[in-house]
Amino acid sequence: MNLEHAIVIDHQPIQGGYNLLHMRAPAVAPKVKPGQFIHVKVPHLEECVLRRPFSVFRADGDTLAILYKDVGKGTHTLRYLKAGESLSILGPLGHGFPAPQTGRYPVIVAGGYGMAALYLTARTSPVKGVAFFGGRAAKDILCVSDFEALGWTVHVTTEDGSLGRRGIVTDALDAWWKAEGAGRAPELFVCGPGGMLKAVAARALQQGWPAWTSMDNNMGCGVGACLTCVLKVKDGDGWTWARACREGPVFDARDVVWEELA
Amino acid sequence: MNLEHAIVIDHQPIQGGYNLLHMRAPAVAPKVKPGQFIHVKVPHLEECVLRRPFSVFRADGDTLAILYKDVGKGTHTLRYLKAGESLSILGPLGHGFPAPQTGRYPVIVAGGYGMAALYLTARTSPVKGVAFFGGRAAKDILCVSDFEALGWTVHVTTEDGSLGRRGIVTDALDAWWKAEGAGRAPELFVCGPGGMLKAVAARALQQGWPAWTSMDNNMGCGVGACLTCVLKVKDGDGWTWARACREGPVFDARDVVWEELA
Amino acid sequence: MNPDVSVNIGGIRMKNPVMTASGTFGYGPEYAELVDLNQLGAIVVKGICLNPTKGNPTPRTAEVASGLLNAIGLPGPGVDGFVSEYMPFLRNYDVPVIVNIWGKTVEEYAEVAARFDAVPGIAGLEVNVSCPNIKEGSALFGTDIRMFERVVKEIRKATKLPLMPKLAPNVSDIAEYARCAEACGADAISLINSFPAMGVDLKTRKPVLANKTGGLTGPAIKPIALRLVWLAAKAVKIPVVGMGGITTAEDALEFLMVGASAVAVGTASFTTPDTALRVAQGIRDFMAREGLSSLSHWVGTLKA
Amino acid sequence: MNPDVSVNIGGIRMKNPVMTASGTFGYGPEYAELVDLNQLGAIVVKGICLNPTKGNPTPRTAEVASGLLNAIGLPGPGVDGFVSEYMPFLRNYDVPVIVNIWGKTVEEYAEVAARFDAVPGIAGLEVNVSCPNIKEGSALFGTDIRMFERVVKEIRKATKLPLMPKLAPNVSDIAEYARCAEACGADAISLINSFPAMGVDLKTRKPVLANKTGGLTGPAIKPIALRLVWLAAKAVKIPVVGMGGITTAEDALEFLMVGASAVAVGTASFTTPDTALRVAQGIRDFMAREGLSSLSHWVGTLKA
Ligand SMILES: Cc1cc2nc3c(=O)[nH]c(=O)nc-3n(C[C@H](O)[C@H](O)[C@H](O)COP(=O)(O)OP(=O)(O)OC[C@H]3O[C@@H](n4cnc5c(N)ncnc54)[C@H](O)[C@@H]3O)c2cc1C
Ligand SMILES: Cc1cc2nc3c(=O)[nH]c(=O)nc-3n(C[C@H](O)[C@H](O)[C@H](O)COP(=O)(O)OP(=O)(O)OC[C@H]3O[C@@H](n4cnc5c(N)ncnc54)[C@H](O)[C@@H]3O)c2cc1C
Ligand SMILES: Cc1cc2nc3c(=O)[nH]c(=O)nc-3n(C[C@H](O)[C@H](O)[C@H](O)COP(=O)(O)O)c2cc1C
Ligand SMILES: Cc1cc2nc3c(=O)[nH]c(=O)nc-3n(C[C@H](O)[C@H](O)[C@H](O)COP(=O)(O)O)c2cc1C
Ligand code: FES
Ligand code: FES
Repeated sequence: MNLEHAIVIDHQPIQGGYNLLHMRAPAVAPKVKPGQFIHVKVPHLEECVLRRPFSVFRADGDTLAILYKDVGKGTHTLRYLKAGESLSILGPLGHGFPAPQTGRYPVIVAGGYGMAALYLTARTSPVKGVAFFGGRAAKDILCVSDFEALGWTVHVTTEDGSLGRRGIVTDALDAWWKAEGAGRAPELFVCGPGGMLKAVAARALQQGWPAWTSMDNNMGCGVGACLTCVLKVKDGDGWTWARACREGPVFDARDVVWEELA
Repeated sequence: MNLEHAIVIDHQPIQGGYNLLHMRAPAVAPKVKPGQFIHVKVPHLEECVLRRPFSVFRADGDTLAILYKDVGKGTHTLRYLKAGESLSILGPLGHGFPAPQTGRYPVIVAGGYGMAALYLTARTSPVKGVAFFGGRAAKDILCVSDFEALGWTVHVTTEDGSLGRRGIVTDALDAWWKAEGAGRAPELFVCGPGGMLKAVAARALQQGWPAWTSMDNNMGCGVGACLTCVLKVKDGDGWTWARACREGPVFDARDVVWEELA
Repeated sequence: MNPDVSVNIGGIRMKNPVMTASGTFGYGPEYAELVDLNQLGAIVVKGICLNPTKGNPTPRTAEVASGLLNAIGLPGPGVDGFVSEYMPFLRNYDVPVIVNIWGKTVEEYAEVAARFDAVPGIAGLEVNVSCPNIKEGSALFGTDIRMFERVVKEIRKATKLPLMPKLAPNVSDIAEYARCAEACGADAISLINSFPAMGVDLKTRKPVLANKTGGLTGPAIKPIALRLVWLAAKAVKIPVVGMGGITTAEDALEFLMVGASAVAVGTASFTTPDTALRVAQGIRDFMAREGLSSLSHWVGTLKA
Repeated sequence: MNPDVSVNIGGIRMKNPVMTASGTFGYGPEYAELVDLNQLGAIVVKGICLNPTKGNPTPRTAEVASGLLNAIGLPGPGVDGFVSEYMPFLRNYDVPVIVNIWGKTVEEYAEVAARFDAVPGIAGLEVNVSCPNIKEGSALFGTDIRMFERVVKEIRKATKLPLMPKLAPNVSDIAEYARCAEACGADAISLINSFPAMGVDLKTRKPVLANKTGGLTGPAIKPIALRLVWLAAKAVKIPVVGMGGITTAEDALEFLMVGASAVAVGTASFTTPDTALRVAQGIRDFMAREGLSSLSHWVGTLKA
């Protein structure tokens, strides 16, 4: 965990409101593990006291990249950042995805920036697995070629049918399981909107598949001090709070109290 | 007085921390009179509730320009503005310099951005007069060629002697008066730092010269509503407040209660 | 749909719920070139006391994070000066004029109120109680419940105009003041006034304001104001006018949702002179979008 | 010149005047990878009461203009949990550990204080009085002067540790509370706690915090805090710890100039984890530049 001034190497709009921000971060980048995030102080946004958390998309040597969507004040202002400018980042933070278990077949399920957040898992996985990407429309589907270049199979689902299969991601997952899953022991790596996490976790729990879900709660400090980001996890017969920034963001799907999530 | 979104045409650093910001402002620009100012909402400075006042340097048709120095948060952030971007301006504001009186010889005395603030007075004056510019060093002396192009004579004084005569602007004014002033009935137009205003006003009052001084107080609203910008002016035997933004910024030197100024 | 955004604030009928906040809009003429005064819900003028006053020395304002500090010190033309200088102008407009009044003693408050009672064209009185009672030592009208009660009662006796005490925010129990105003016969209450605060300068080693302390206004105080307006609105049946940092229609809609029946725009008029009109239009747009035919379907609908 | 920035806050000796504000720095380990704890003036840990608590439901924080709203609700491990989980870690450092304590009744406060009295390695107690007394109805320890007096007196009896009540900011007369703390035997006071405030969401029509209201912190409250610290410091002889929006060394120097003997950095640690260290270094640099050999030559030097 380091605090450093990263230097922007490249910053480009991609598609569907997403931007790819590539930076030199020699203290942080080499330490990044799959599923971890960085906490970014958006430059020129003096009236905002909080950093913004973003999953690391790529980390190569001294550099790392995030893929972020313009959704509000912070991400909107971030877009103005130009190559050569610096930004304060804190990271790598949190417990990310564990290394895929040997003997299991890695299955990635992702929506939104989850496709970026799971890239390092795919890249470091010894087994080339299968990835299910879901979104509203073609423009929401990211990183397909990146995953394919790693030798992974990518199944795309869009709600409007503009890319891949029409429907939602769990349809594709279910279909795959029926058609090709037999005999495989999947291990799930999931990052996406709350509804997707819930639906996938429900299947995993029912089938007894190991599943790792990234719980991207709103964050304050990002390091475990403020207790903003907590979610309920099982604790014996009861529950206790876990900090998404510290114990998570990735949790074993069996531990999460899913009923309590909005 | 209009509120409008001006569009930046050109924005360049000049010298000594000064920047020239040229904008298209079809509602405001055509109305500008010499010595008036605009009140600028600095873009991307959400935590600042106040506008920043700047004298109009040039106004030509639908466009106007300000010449401003980077001295603090607002002016620093203003520098980031690029051609094509828009900024909210309010203006023209205040009572500027009156038209030079016929039969009098116009004399301009200026320091800092005062050199820009007096350009329109020089341009609209029927008589080509003489201008005294003072500053710490060569880099603080602006607009000399602009004034010369209008046919005005410019006398430069710098404290370090790096341009023109070494000394302060009143030395040059005094010398000129001794050498060439005889027989002329000067009328003074003054804009610059407080000390310069005071020193020039003192001479004018003593000699009985008409003198117009631009009193650039800190401002809130810029339109006369908040009563931030007030200064003491003579009122019979006593004094009353005048608003620099409304009754000023230009005042008859005889009206100002000079002793009260810091 | 053309939503009905008119409101009646204790007898003051407003075309829309957005007024100007006292002291941030002069007496009307200052902004008239930029803002169509007829489109305002109401104009609340700068505080007026009995006789002309000069206010504080300068510096009177200073910018701070997301806000403004001010200690203008209530300069003004006094009752007669105001009536002769500004009322002829204001009577040309079809907009309620609310006079913000203050005094240095209970008696002065009552006298000012009585004098305005007789002036045609005045829609109501807002009472600024954020000033000290010079006669009774350090007691502040706005933060001492007995002083507050006395001054509101005496003003109530002195005028038949709609009466709107403006609560000071620096009290522990705002509901107590709201209820007291209601019990004393106030027709509405407004809040919040600027929050007592301070800035200092490391170079001069002096306060940034000549008056040493001043009032904080602007977006910085919005969360404080929202809570106080919510608590006050829950405590009384008379209408509440909410203010404190309102800059956008969304801000205003928040104040209305927590229970304000109308709002005032203050510091934001300095930032952008036509803020009050844009806020009013934004409220209309929002209501149309949400299918709300009348403002009363939105006011106080917070689920809490 | 090597300026002396050490201070003694009611018996707590600090290498420099910059501590962490309770609730914004966890219990120490959270930031230990990023911040050399030995370089802090003191660590003030998150509020501790007798037994483990879970705190409020989520959402617990929301960002607002130049500030943060929070209603964490004081989750924590309780006295025993804190002592066993965190004290072994904290004892490895050469930095005063100040425990922020709270309770639901006067008796609980006193008991918590008594328990810590016996724990080695604790430099002092800060008392958070911004919570309601569940036993005596709605009375709040921090905004009812009699409750405040009782709780400070009882804690004083229960402990010999340096005692620092933390004043609630939402009172009309802060000097009254400062003097009361001093009279009850407090060794220092700290202020300000977060300011009661609120945010609401137009889409959900609900408060943004699950707890409905919360506390406002960060640069937005700095001007309010500066005034209260100035007034409190003028009212008492015991040292005052100032906080509220401190983000830079300049901010801290302002608090010291108005009379604080030390300061705490809160919300700014979230923005930039090493803020407290940068503030301490900036104070040293300033003193060297200004030729101030000791902090006492700066504290309380405001010309006002
Ligand atoms: C562990 C983690 C990893 C993330 N990775 C990515 C990523 O790789 N790419 C990407 O585009 N987004 C990612 N997000 C979401 C991203 O943090 C938000 O989109 C961003 O904070 C929005 O900030 P804003 O100022 O633009 O929005 P605003 O809505 O103006 O923000 C207001 C506040 O809400 C918080 N907030 C708003 N939306 C979210 C959200 N979805 N999650 C958490 N906090 C939120 C902000 O941080 C801020 O504090 C991640 C979130 C978490 C928790
Ligand atoms: C009528 C008038 C005309 C002006 N014309 C020019 C011009 O043509 N070119 C130019 O460079 N400057 C001009 N100034 C000064 C200019 O307004 C300030 O330099 C600018 O406001 C500084 O803002 P800041 O945020 O960078 O500084 P900060 O110091 O961060 O500002 C803090 C606050 O102080 C105010 N302030 C700071 N310095 C001044 C100042 N010298 N005068 C008034 N207010 C100040 C700011 O407006 C702001 O409210 C003029 C001022 C006035 C009143
Ligand atoms: C410069 C200035 C002058 C003010 N003068 C008065 C006044 O004369 N009487 C009064 O009751 N309130 C006065 N106020 C307070 C405002 O009416 C309003 O209550 C406060 O500014 C909060 O609203 P805002 O945050 O939208 O500005 C003044 C505020 C400012 C900024
Ligand atoms: C998330 C959060 C949690 C806090 N928890 C506590 C607490 O447990 N006890 C306490 O006395 N103050 C608590 N505070 C208040 C701070 O200690 C401090 O008084 C306040 O934040 C003002 O300082 P700041 O503006 O620098 O943040 C908390 C503040 C925040 C932001
Ligand atoms: S974000 Fe602060 S504890 Fe997780
Ligand atoms: S700046 Fe507001 S009255 Fe002049």
